[in-house]
Amino acid sequence: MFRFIVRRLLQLIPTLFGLSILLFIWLRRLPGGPETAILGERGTPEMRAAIRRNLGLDEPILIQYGRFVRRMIRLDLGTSISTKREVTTEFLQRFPGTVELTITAMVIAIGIGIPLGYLAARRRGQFLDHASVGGSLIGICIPVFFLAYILKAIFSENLGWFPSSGRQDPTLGATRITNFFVLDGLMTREWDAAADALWHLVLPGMALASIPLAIIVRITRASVLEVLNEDFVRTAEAKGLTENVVRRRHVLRNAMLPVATSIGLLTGGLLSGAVLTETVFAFSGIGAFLADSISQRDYPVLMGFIMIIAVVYVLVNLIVDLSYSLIDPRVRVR
Amino acid sequence: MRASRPKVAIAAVAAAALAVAGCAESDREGSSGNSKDTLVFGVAGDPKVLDPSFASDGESLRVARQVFETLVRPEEGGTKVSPGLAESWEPDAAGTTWTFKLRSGVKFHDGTDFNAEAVCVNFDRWYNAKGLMQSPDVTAYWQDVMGGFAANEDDTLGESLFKSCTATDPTTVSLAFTRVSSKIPAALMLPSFSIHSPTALQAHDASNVSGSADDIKYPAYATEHPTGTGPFKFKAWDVPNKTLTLERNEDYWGEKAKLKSLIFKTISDENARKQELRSGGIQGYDLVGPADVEPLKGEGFNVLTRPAFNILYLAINQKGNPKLADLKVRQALAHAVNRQALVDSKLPPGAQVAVNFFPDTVEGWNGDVTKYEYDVEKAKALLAEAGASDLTLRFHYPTEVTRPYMPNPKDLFELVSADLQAAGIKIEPIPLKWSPDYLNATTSGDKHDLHFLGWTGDYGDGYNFIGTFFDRQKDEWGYNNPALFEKFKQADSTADPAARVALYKELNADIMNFLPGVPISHSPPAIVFGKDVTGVTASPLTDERFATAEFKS
Amino acid sequence: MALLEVDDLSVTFARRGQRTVRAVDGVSFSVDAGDVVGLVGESGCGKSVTSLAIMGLLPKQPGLRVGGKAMFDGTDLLQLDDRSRRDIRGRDIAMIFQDPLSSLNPVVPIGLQVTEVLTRHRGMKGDAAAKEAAELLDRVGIPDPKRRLKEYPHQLSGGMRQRALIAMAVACQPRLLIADEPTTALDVTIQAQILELLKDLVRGSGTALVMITHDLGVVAGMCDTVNVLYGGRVVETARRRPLFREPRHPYTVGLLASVPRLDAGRGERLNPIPGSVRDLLPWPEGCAFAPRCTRRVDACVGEPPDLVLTHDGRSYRCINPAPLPGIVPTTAAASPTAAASSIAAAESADTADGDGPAPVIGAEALDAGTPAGGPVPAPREEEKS
Amino acid sequence: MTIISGKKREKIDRLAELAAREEERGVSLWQDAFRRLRRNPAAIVGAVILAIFVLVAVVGPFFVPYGPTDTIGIREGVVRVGQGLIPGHSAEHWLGYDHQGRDVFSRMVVGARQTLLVGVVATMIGLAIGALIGGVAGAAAGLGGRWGRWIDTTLMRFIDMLLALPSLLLAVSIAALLGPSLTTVMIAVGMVSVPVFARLLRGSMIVQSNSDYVLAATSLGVRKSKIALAHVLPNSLAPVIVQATLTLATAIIEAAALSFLGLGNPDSATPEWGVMLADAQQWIGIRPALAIYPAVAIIITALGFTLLGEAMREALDPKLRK
Repeated sequence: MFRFIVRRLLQLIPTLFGLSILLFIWLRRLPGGPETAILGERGTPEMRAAIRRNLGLDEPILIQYGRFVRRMIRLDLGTSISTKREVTTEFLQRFPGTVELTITAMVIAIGIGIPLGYLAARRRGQFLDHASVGGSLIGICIPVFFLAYILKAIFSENLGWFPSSGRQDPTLGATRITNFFVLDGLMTREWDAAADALWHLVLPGMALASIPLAIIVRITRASVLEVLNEDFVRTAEAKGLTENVVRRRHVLRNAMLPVATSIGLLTGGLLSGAVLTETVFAFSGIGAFLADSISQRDYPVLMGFIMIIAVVYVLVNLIVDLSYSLIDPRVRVR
Repeated sequence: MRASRPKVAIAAVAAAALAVAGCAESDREGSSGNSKDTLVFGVAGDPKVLDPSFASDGESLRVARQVFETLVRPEEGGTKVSPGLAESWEPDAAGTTWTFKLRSGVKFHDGTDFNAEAVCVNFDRWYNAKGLMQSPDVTAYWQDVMGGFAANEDDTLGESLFKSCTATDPTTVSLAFTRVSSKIPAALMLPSFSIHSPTALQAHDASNVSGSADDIKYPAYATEHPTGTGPFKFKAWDVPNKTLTLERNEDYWGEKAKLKSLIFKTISDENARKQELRSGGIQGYDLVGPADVEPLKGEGFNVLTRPAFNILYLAINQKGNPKLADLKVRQALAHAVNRQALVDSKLPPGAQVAVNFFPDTVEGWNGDVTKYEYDVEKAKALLAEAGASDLTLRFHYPTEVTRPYMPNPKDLFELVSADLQAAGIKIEPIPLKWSPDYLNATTSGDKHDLHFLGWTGDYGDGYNFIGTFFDRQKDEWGYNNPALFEKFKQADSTADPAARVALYKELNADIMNFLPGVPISHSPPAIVFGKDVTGVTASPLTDERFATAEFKS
Repeated sequence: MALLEVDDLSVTFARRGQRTVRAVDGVSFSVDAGDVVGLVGESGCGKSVTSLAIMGLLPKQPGLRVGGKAMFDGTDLLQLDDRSRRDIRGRDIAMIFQDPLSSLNPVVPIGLQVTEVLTRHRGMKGDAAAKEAAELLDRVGIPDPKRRLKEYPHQLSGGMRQRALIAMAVACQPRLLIADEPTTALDVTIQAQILELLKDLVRGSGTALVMITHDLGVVAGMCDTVNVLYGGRVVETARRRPLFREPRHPYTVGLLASVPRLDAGRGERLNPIPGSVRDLLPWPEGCAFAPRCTRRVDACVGEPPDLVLTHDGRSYRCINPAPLPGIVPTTAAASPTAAASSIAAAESADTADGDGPAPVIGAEALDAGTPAGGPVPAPREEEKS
Repeated sequence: MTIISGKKREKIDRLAELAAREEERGVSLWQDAFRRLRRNPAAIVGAVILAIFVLVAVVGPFFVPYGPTDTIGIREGVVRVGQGLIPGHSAEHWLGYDHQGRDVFSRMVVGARQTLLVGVVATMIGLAIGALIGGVAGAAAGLGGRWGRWIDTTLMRFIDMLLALPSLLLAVSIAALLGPSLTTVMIAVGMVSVPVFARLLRGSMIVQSNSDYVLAATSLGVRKSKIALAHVLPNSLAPVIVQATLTLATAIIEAAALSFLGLGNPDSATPEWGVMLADAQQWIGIRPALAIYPAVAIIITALGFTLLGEAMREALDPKLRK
């Protein structure tokens, strides 16, 4: 088990190295540099030249890369060109938002998806089944940003049930510790702040959850259908066990295996959705910030963030693998 | 065993959380809640830095305008130079030394007295900038206005316009300049010339822009301790929540702010801002889409329209295509574009077709210049004369950007190119991302024939418009017109305002004859406030003062 | 009074688009307490479906129709609601399935899979249940039961798994045990052990056993009464010995003949039944076996043959049965496998004490094919081997 | 490998069974699958939707009442977004004008063609590149040997890197690299699906090369490379084709997302639903319909592809068949 983890983490190193090279080349290929982004209309060619020189963008790419690597080894990701703040700071300020959002989305997706998928399978061919399958299809096919707009228009603009943007009501002046607003609220016992933060998570969470929800419903349904045909379920029935026990212990526990896999994949993939959702809901996370940074040519931020994301992605999958070996005794990580 | 392992994990986490909870302390004093003395205002982007000396982006300046004050400031709702921290000012005979009489009894937020000394400390700080602080990335506006430093570290920098600052007595300061310039005193209204508290600058060593060339780090002052004399004090910048909180400066020298606290909340998406206003999360926002003005008014929101203090033009690059060097062709282009239709259909109410390269609110505007009415036939004829009937032009336009003078570039492009095609000109559309791709492509090199660009005035002087565009050879236009350039120099160095204005009139006439590009429109940007918010006056320079804002009961 | 009395049980699957399948078509048989009854036939003849129907375990699906009666001491299992069915299952009627691996839940420890029955039906919890489970495993001959409880199915050998399954089945001393091909998936050597185990379990405990199999060896080794199924109907019912000695229905004859014989001369070749179960005639249109039947006469086709009762109370469903006395091999010697012979041995052992007094032959008893007549001396071939 | 391939693997196993089946009984897998498809209502619905969509896309543009770039509404002065005026549907403009005074109906029809184009080309790109990488890796792995394994691992590491980047971010980067244009959208969207195809093909090829008939061929002394091309590749294609159908749906949606981020095809002469939807967001206050038309169109089309794709997967999947 331990050796497995270590090996996986070691595998990370070459990946990151390769990734950094790819990124570096790509970034430097981008047309235009940060200088214009910084100066806007007012920049004169001279000013731009000066900035390029300052940023060392006129040096040969190898030297630039060398400098980058030296910093990476010191675990220093440099500072953002546009905000002049440490990239790590920027990350720590924005990542928690995305994490909260992702968790919310997954909670919604799993909380609704698995029961729904199970019922659909149990009531195969009946209304609920068709409804949930159809619904999930649409969930996959509806553009996230459009869904987000609709949700806002209905629940925020018209009904006014939920706030339409941001992570928390600024007038609360809540205390920041970890930048996980909900957690902070609990830790500082600012219950209203925590509640408000949660409240702000609902709509974006729903929007972001649409695709994973759809997929989880489908996978759960499929795998439950498969398990229901298994002999051991028949055995369980033959034992006269209560429906409840049969469902929990014999059907779901087995049906969850493929679902667990997909959940891992989805969590990793959610970041893409986050880019859109965060933009629509003016939600401060890394998704939208990354998109900006690309247009701003904020090289350090892009390099740093994408590297970190890659690490996180691998870690998520590692965790999934481990949890997988927890659910399924036949899988033993070596 | 197996089943219980996850439970254990959860328990552990919970325990940890509680442990932390034990030591974590709420550091907020009685939260104001959503009471009627807090205004949350939606803005399009995070401010980049809180020290306006280093800022060039609108959002940073918006904050600076509430926290800091300048020697002279634009009159409320206008562009004329009016008293700020200085009650009066006058140039000497030569027009190179200006003496300012300062307001007395003014204190900075940190309690330091404001006086002539303080002013000089500030100017000297900018003038004596060293190292990275000379990077155009850091002090863009100073370089734009003054052109250089005491000791230039980069040969591309020129001689500084600013020479010295002398405090004759606590309330009298005189600034000496190396030459006469149209920029003085108007340019001193720019927030970048805000006066900071010397003690605070000292305490947080504000001038220490550290780090290596390729990762500049701002000093703490610029991100956490901006200290000015303005009606609002900086309270907190909550980056993770994209909000910046200011609170009332209780011992402001003038009339105190009506709001207890003012919060700027970043919502980059235009629709998102609108939706948030409707759902009550914010009580106002800037950069209202032209299409939203009427609906929002209809719903009873206070939509303020700023006097149009900008220009949108169609630039023509004479280097790009030799044919464009031919005046007839340029005239043909001017005649081919139906500017009236564009203004009517695309721009908010109050927008006008431009006849000069600056709006008539600026002195020196000239109504009596060659105008080019919409006339497709004439355009065709001119093209034929110039033997350019089969003209193909590369038309650059920016994507996903909204400028105060240019609501939806893509839409405008589609209209204009349709017009040009109607006149028999072939168009090769080249859409680029506004920043940096578009700006790079259009302001350097010669790969561009036509493109949109515009300008919002920094202060109420014509030179800030036409000077910026035409006073020297630029890749944007790709022409060389020594006579014109000479005239600009002359105007810039004319001390007597009246005489200068007269020159501006001539310049406008010349420009419209020479027709380096086609001025299209001046459009009034809108800013909206909640139904019960009053007291704010829209400013052509986007210098809105929230101090006067209040909720009417 | 029979413990289980299946009367004209029929199961049909109607699917949209396709013609309805009659998986079981009027099966009738009965099982007395402590009796061992065999359901024999080629795969696809409806053996398993019959058992599942009785247990109410047929996968719920639209178009499934179950007719007839299955009286389990007085109550019709087919009419029961879900709850009371669950109460009976595992407590009064238990079942053992064919493939022990797939029949055990891979992600639940053996222990839990045993204790859950105890908890459900005997309300045992925690240590008590664990202790009982261990004893059960011990009883079905699983060494070191304590450790096994914690293990997962994939850690056990095939035989161990089947034993575990049996342990679960007998956990509540059910009165009826249905074993659906319990040995098919196992090695020959293991087969014998499992059969022995089953015998031991049912003997004495008074548990009746319904043995579903296609292996005549197993039948010969265990069953008191045999029901031969074809095309979803019982085509012949008889006590074990008469059936083997003089099968009447051509299908039974075929079955027996198709078993290889040790004493057959080298030149002699096996004579399998021509065709396959697939090509059968729907019963209403005549004898389902007719298409494959060697003794077919024109009358076979047209209407279904009625059940014929013979003097000694056996019954078959044929209008042109095999003549008496038929030259019939007995499986015991015939079946070449070690298992079979061991069975033969075992059988000769228990035939001595016979089958107890034959019950009065009532009409329905006859119909159900409960035979009369005492034990029959073991066939000659047996002594030979 | 990380769990990424876990999901793939099960796909792969199924493919193995499926190919094996094909080997044992001569009946073509495809005929068989097609027969099952015809019986599946979902497949029918999907097919019908797509048929209509393709028909509109191909012939529609020849019959549209107005040019897609013709700004009638503005010439006639009826469209004035400045005053919030965008007239809705009328007798001559069935779906009304858009913010540029163009006939929405005409643009929707012409848009169908563009959308189809984007979807198909993007998928092709993803398929081509992905199949190339995956094919080479798979073949290499199949050939085995130190070099084979080396090639395989390097290629897969590369794919892993691509996977580590959030797909949309990848697209955004590419778009930023090439500047907004129709081609950019196609390439960007295509690239996103490269890793999927690569893994899929590689995985199935590896299973194939371990399957009995390949062993048989090897034992008969057929050259490995020949096997890879003649047997393994063809038999590995089934899931790839299914995936392609599904990708068509996501491609259309991804394209819309790119447009929303302002990286869509900016050329108004060739309207594409994604762009129309993104543009419409701005006028949603005045005329929601402008957003709803393209949105619904996108959803329905994507639905069509997904339905058909899923149906095909089921039809080709021995495991789901029972």
